[in-house]
Amino acid sequence: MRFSFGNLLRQARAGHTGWGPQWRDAEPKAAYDVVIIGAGGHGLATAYYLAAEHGICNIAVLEKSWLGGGNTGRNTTIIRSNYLCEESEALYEHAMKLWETLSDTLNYNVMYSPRGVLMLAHNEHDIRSLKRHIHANRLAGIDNEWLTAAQAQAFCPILNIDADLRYPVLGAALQHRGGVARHDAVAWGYARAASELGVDIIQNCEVTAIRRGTDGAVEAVETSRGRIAAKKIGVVAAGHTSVVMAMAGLRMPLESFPLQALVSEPVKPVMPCVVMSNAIHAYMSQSDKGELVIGAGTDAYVSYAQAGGLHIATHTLEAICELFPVTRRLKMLRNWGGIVDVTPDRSPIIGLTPVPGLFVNCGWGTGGFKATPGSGHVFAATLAHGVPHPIAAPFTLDRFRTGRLIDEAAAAAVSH
Amino acid sequence: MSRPTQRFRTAAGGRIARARTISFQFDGRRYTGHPGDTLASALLANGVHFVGRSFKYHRPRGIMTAGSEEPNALVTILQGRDRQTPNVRATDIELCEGLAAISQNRWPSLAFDAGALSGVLAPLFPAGFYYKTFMGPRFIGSNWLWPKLFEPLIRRAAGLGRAPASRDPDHYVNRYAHCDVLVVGAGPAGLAAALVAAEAGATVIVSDERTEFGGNLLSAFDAGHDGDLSAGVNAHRWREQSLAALAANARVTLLPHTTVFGAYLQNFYGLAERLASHHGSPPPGLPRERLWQVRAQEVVLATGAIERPLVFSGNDRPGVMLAGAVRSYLNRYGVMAGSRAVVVTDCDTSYAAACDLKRSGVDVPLIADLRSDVGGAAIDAAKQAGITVEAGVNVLGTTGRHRITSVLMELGPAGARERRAVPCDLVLMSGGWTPSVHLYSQARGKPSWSEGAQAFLPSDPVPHVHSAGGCAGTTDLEQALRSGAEAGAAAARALGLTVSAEIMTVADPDPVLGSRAGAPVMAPPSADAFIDFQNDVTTRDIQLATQEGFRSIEHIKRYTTTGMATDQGKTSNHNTIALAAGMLGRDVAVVGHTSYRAPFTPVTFGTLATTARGSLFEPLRRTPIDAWARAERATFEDVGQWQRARTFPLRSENQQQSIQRECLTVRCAAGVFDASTLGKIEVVGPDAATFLDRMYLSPLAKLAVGRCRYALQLNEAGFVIDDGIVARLAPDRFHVTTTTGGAQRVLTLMEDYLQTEFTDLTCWLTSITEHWGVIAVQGPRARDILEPLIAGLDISAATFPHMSVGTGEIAGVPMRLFRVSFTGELGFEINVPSNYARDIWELVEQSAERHGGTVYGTDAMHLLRAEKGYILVGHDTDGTVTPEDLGFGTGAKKVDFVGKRALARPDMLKSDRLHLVGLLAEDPQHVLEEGAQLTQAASPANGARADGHVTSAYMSPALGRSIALGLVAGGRARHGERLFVPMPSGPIAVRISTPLFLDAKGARLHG
Amino acid sequence: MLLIPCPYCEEPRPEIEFRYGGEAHIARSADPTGLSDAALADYLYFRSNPKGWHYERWQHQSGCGRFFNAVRHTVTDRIIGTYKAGEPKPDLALYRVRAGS
Amino acid sequence: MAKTSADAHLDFAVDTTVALRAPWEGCVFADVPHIATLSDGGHFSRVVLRGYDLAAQGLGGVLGVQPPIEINRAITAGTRTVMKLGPDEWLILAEAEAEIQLDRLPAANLAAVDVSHRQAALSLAGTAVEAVVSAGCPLPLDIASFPVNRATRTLFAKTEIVLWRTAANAFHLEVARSFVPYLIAHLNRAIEAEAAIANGRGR
Ligand SMILES: Cc1cc2nc3c(=O)[nH]c(=O)nc-3n(C[C@H](O)[C@H](O)[C@H](O)COP(=O)(O)OP(=O)(O)OC[C@H]3O[C@@H](n4cnc5c(N)ncnc54)[C@H](O)[C@@H]3O)c2cc1C
Ligand SMILES: NC(=O)c1ccc[n+]([C@@H]2O[C@H](COP(=O)([O-])OP(=O)(O)OC[C@H]3O[C@@H](n4cnc5c(N)ncnc54)[C@H](O)[C@@H]3O)[C@@H](O)[C@H]2O)c1
Ligand SMILES: Cc1cc2nc3c(=O)[nH]c(=O)nc-3n(C[C@H](O)[C@H](O)[C@H](O)COP(=O)(O)O)c2cc1C
Ligand SMILES: [Zn+2]
Repeated sequence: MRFSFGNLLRQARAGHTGWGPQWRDAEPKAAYDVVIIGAGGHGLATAYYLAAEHGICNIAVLEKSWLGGGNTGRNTTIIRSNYLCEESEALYEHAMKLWETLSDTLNYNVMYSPRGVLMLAHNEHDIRSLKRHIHANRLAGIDNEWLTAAQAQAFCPILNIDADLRYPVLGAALQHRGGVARHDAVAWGYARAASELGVDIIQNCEVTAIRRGTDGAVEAVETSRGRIAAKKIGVVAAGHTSVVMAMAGLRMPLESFPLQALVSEPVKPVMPCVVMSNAIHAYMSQSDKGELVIGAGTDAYVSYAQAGGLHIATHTLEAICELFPVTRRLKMLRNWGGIVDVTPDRSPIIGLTPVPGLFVNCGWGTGGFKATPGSGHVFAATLAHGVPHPIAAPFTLDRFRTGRLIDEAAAAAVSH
Repeated sequence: MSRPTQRFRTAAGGRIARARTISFQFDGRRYTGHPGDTLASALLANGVHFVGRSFKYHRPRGIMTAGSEEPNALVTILQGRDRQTPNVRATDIELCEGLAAISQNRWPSLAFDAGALSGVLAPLFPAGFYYKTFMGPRFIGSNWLWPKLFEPLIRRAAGLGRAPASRDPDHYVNRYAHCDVLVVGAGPAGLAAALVAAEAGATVIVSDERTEFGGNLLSAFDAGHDGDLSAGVNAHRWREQSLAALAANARVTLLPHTTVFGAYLQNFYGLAERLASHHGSPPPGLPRERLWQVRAQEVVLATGAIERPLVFSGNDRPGVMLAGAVRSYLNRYGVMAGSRAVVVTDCDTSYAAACDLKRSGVDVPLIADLRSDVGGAAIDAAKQAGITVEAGVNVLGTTGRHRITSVLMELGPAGARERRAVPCDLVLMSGGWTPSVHLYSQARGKPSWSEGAQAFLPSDPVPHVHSAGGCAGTTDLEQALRSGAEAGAAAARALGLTVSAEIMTVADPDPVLGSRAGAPVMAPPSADAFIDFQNDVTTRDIQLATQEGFRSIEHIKRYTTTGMATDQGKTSNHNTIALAAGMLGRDVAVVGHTSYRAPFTPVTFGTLATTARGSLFEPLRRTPIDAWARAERATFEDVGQWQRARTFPLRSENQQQSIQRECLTVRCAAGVFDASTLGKIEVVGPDAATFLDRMYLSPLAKLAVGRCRYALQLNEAGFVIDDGIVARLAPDRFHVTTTTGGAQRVLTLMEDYLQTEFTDLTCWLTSITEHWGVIAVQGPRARDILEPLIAGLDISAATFPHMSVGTGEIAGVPMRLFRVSFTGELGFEINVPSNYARDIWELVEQSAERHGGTVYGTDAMHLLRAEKGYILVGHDTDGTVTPEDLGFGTGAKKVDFVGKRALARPDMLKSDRLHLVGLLAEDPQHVLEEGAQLTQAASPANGARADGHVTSAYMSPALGRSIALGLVAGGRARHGERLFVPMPSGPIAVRISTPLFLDAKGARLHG
Repeated sequence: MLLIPCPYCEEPRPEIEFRYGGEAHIARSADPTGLSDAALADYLYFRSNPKGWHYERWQHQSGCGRFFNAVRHTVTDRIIGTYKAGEPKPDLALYRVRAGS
Repeated sequence: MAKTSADAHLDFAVDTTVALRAPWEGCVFADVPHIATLSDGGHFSRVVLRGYDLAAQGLGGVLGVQPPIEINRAITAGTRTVMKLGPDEWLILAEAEAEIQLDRLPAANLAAVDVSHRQAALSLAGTAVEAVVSAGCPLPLDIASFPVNRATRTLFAKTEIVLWRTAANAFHLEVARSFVPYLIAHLNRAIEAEAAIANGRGR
């Protein structure tokens, strides 16, 4: 049944008995044209676009646990496209365009809310770096503008711009179209839409091995629910990518770190936008329910524990309390972690691998939620045609050999 | 307004100090209570049950529990204008003089709440309704109405309390602590564990979130000394004795008011201690809360169990309470929560509460047991007390607007079932107990389902963690004490201690507890049978979720928001799981539970941020010369943790004028500059030269003693990460400088190579950044300024040429003198021991003034070096720049060095890489903006590729025109070419040039 | 916060005194010029990133200053042993016997 | 004997117009009876010695105090103290800028660097010193775990310190020069908070 106000009204009268399952709880078939490993937002979006745009519907999305329970279900949902490198700009802006109509595309309210993303500058280096972003973005046709500290405070009234702050706010870059979306709805919306197009979403199905034929090409996966043959395999396993790729004998330029987030108790609206401060490491927005959603840092070491140290969360809250002093008496309600797969240049890897038939989409690190629709879209095209989608083309695995890195992190590096 | 008296206070008993009366306010009305009360118990004593509105439907809600599991009774506490705290549990907050609380989530008032309309429309708002609507209408586009109309509406309706408007005047502190045994929870199990462990000689910390230690014992009926002592010591007396014994033991630290909120790796625990909230007017200077970060060898978790509500239609009305809570209010606080109480239960423990109420004179017309088959000691005791017990009861609903007025039920033998409405003003409900396995689970234990206990219990062992008492599944006092003592003993033994103490037998004040609840009896899906009270999740919502294909318990949680409120489902999670299991036709064990996460109860941000505020937020590093600069009213800039003098404006000058004057003065006479923040490393040892040669691009192996060299440091990927001067003081001794921000990073990197890669080399690295204060003197008069001050070193041009280093004395102070220049002028950098630097600075500055010189700051320094095309790492480079890109040849050095191999990668050799160039705007008065893009077209199309960007841009006083440095694709081959900087105000034409704008031959430098 | 036994200080110390240094036993080539681009990429960027026992580098930065290696399980985060830089990769089996698990 | 390249000696015969300015200049120190007293630790000459088996090299004679063999230990003789802070690292403190004759040290396999002005000393004494230091230092400080003459590099809040227990109720802290005001402010706050809590408890 379509989701609409009319149907909601009709169902209200009928006691909501008419709503069916949002996706089929499919049993695995023996073989598929494409097997996607990982039912996070990126994997589900890939399946959806394969079916919707490339007519490939004989697809299974295999999920070791429950769909959307990876980083998709545990991120701080910041969406923006004001990246520095031209390759990144193209990728994230592609995603941004898709966000703008995603609820309609999926017939699922993903609550994309362009509330504006402010990135704060605390020193001369930050100012220079943010301005460089703004100039680059303007050239690319991506909105991003410079605000003085006073303008930033007008945009976000609880922001502390006192001059005597240890890290004073000297200005900010604002992307108006940036914002947040409801993380769970993104996974569920793609799952529902893909399932409707015939995609099998198979949960509690962990891939344990990748089988290759005599020609070296992929043939099948072994799973906790048996062997499943596949002509092509797309690995979209985020934090677990190294583990899955090792099944095909490949080492990856990845390290997996626990990244934490936390929410406050819900309060009436106080935070109208998203604020990010890279220099003192704090990110905050407020959800529709009223919690302040706060991004914390990563633990220093590789871990698959979906949990992190107390010192990481306290460090973040130190910064939050300085930047937003009215939050000091609010309370932390829940603190959790996800496992993010980080590449050396902090840019994703999308495309082919040395193993024929094996494709990978990973390395989104701490910032891939915003790319979900775009990532799925270009990866689907790459899988369908066997050649990288033009937007995905620079994000090859090979760049680590040639040295053609897309270094978003270095561009923000502080020295001198 | 008349002042209501404490009508529901018992005549005697309880642990309140009746002699003193405290006055407080709720929603503007004045009430009274006593020390020892919580806000909740005091409100109940005054007959106030209705204290809040629920999150979604704005339903009237009352006080349901007597502890930190409370889902409903959330209030905002006001203490003066600045101290406003939202979402405080009335059951947790201790009453103190002047306390003022207001209800939340209602408008205009608690009784008449416009938001209650959403309750009327509830059929429209089932779980996840927002995913299904608010998208259209299609012709406007899906992304318009949502953010502009619907989202703001939803946001306004949601949220609970309000964030304070002003800054928090309180402060918070931190404390690291270490102990042999951390005991969490000071109920009977925790106390027993602490006694045994302490007796054995362990250092023990005992923490409990409540004011008083004793846990459930405090809620039990105290029969006094005349109670039955045959079975052992009176439990209350035991509690007192135990506390006295612990308090007298110097190895024991008692932490009441302290919640253990998180379990982290290797027995590291986070504790939040409330120091001031229970003071009406806290002593000045008393921190509000303290964070304890405790590392324990062994941990005893004795966190008890939480009572479960029952799920029936209308189970959320004010006046419906947990049975144990009613008992707690009666026995601990001396409050009768009502005058006519009906008990609805499916477990034995609530019978004791009924008996206690009856004994206190409360009318208890009926115990309605949902189980069809009841019997045993508890039931007999109730019957003996004259209470009617009905088994096999089916609760159909309740009535009442702001307070319960009756319970509707179906009862009687099969075939002769009758419906009855039982009038009452209080309902005691109990669905059994859920062991508090939160911390065990956070400590990475995996609770598993126990069919016998009908609960998830700690099962697989977590190293050095012991669960005891209610949280481990014990149900009576004897078991609690025994398991506590055993846990304490196990902890002590694990520490290698000998255990001798024995726990005495204690008479159970609750001899009727014993048997456990059966599998919960669940009402059919209904729109007002609440599971999660705060988030308004009903049985119908859970049903809808399963119907819509949400089968994982994690999905059900997220779709319905059950367990996601401020209580984190302490009273609801079990019922959710049981209900979902029934609906999915799966075992509870298979359905499993959602993950437990820190914090156990919400923790104030301020507590977690502790002292990191204002000047304690992060160290602010100042140079030895800083005070002088401040006195001269310099302006400053942050560079890493340092603050550096940026300009020294004269009275009449603005920033720009100051920079221009400072620069010109340096070029015409001289300038004095505080370079103390530069990183410095002393490299000493027989292989020091070889080591440095491997660490830097520049060849250093053969650097002569007394000479310096500029050196670029690369990472192993071939990119420039730092630069500095390497000076050879002796064959085996070097003084190396780094960038200000890079000091620590470079030292760490060099240590890493020295310790783990170049282990064939013998030398040592010592940070000397702060030992030396550095005063740069730059300009044609530099030598004249210095010469009179210096002894023991000839600095004439002939003996001390550019890039020399030597030692001597300045004003009698030992110094290391470098002849180096970052301005293109004749220059020296004087290094003097930091504690002398301020006075030496003044001498040098005075001498400079005599020669027409000036002091200058970082802005002038940046400009001066740009005129010479000298790069600033991190300013003109960004971690993607190779030495070749900057114009440094890399082929000359044949031996290996860090980063060498990477420079030969295909992409590093491309001719279209970004090169450092000079940029001259065609309008010489126009200063470009740093970070601006460079394009070939004057008005590039959207999405056009840039040819590069501006990295540094200034108005050069020496050249009388603007200059800039930039990185341009293939730029070295494009000198003279025209590019554009597309700005919003229009394109600016520029010419690519050499980055060396001044004194190309270096005549000034070598002067 | 991890508790890390420093093999030089010979006692466990809190994680915040240490700096993590990535996977251990990725040795720099004695003659990097001889490396192929692929081998160089391997050395620079490719990591085993295992879900399980991990040999990793730490520096006791705010302590004795020494680099050393640890064997830690990346799911339980348990450290079963640390050893000095330059010492060979210890046999896991040995540790399990010693740790009694 | 090979002569070391080190500055011949640390010699402080300076021009009278040049004053020694301590990094704690202008700082206020907390002093709360029954809790703790914070004060500056005075001026020292400091040398970092690096090398292996220093103790075995018979340096005791030159230094006037035998360097400890055990890591994280301090040994004091007269006005001199040597702490072993790393397997190859010793810190020598000589009171009141006394001369340390570095040129008498053997040069082979040994590095000596003057760091007299790199850091400063604070001293903390009183019955509640353990609690005060525990406000920022994550190490166990009870006398059994951290006995007198234990000395180690560690952290206090966001600064690195060298913590040396000089008596049951006294610590000597070494901290880099520019962190001195921060550390003093932090310790002052900890002392005051400890006092306020003690008073609050008493009520
Ligand atoms: C705390 C936190 C905050 C973040 N904040 C932001 C933010 O504000 N903005 C932003 O843009 N990004 C953010 N991110 C990053 C973002 O969440 C991720 O980049 C993005 O969600 C990744 O999506 P995914 O679909 O690739 O991965 P996931 O959602 O993690 O999906 C991968 C799936 O693969 C499954 N899987 C793994 N191994 C196997 C196997 N062997 N067999 C079967 N299935 C398997 C996993 O169970 C998982 O469900 C944040 C991340 C975290 C952890
Ligand atoms: N389990 C049951 O069925 C049941 C029911 C009712 C009463 N009882 C009685 O309860 C007692 C059980 O003893 P017990 O010692 O195990 O439990 P308890 O409930 O008596 O004590 C637990 C204590 O731990 C504290 N606590 C819980 N979590 C905490 C945290 N995170 N941080 C700090 N403090 C925390 C609580 O405030 C409480 O004081 C027995 O007397 C038993 O007869 C048991
Ligand atoms: C944007 C966002 C908002 C959240 N809001 C809440 C919340 O209001 N209450 C809550 O209990 N958890 C909230 N969570 C956290 C989830 O309960 C959960 O911790 C998270 O999805 C990680 O899953 P896990 O803790 O089960 O591992 C939120 C998570 C996200 C990503
Ligand atoms: Zn160490």
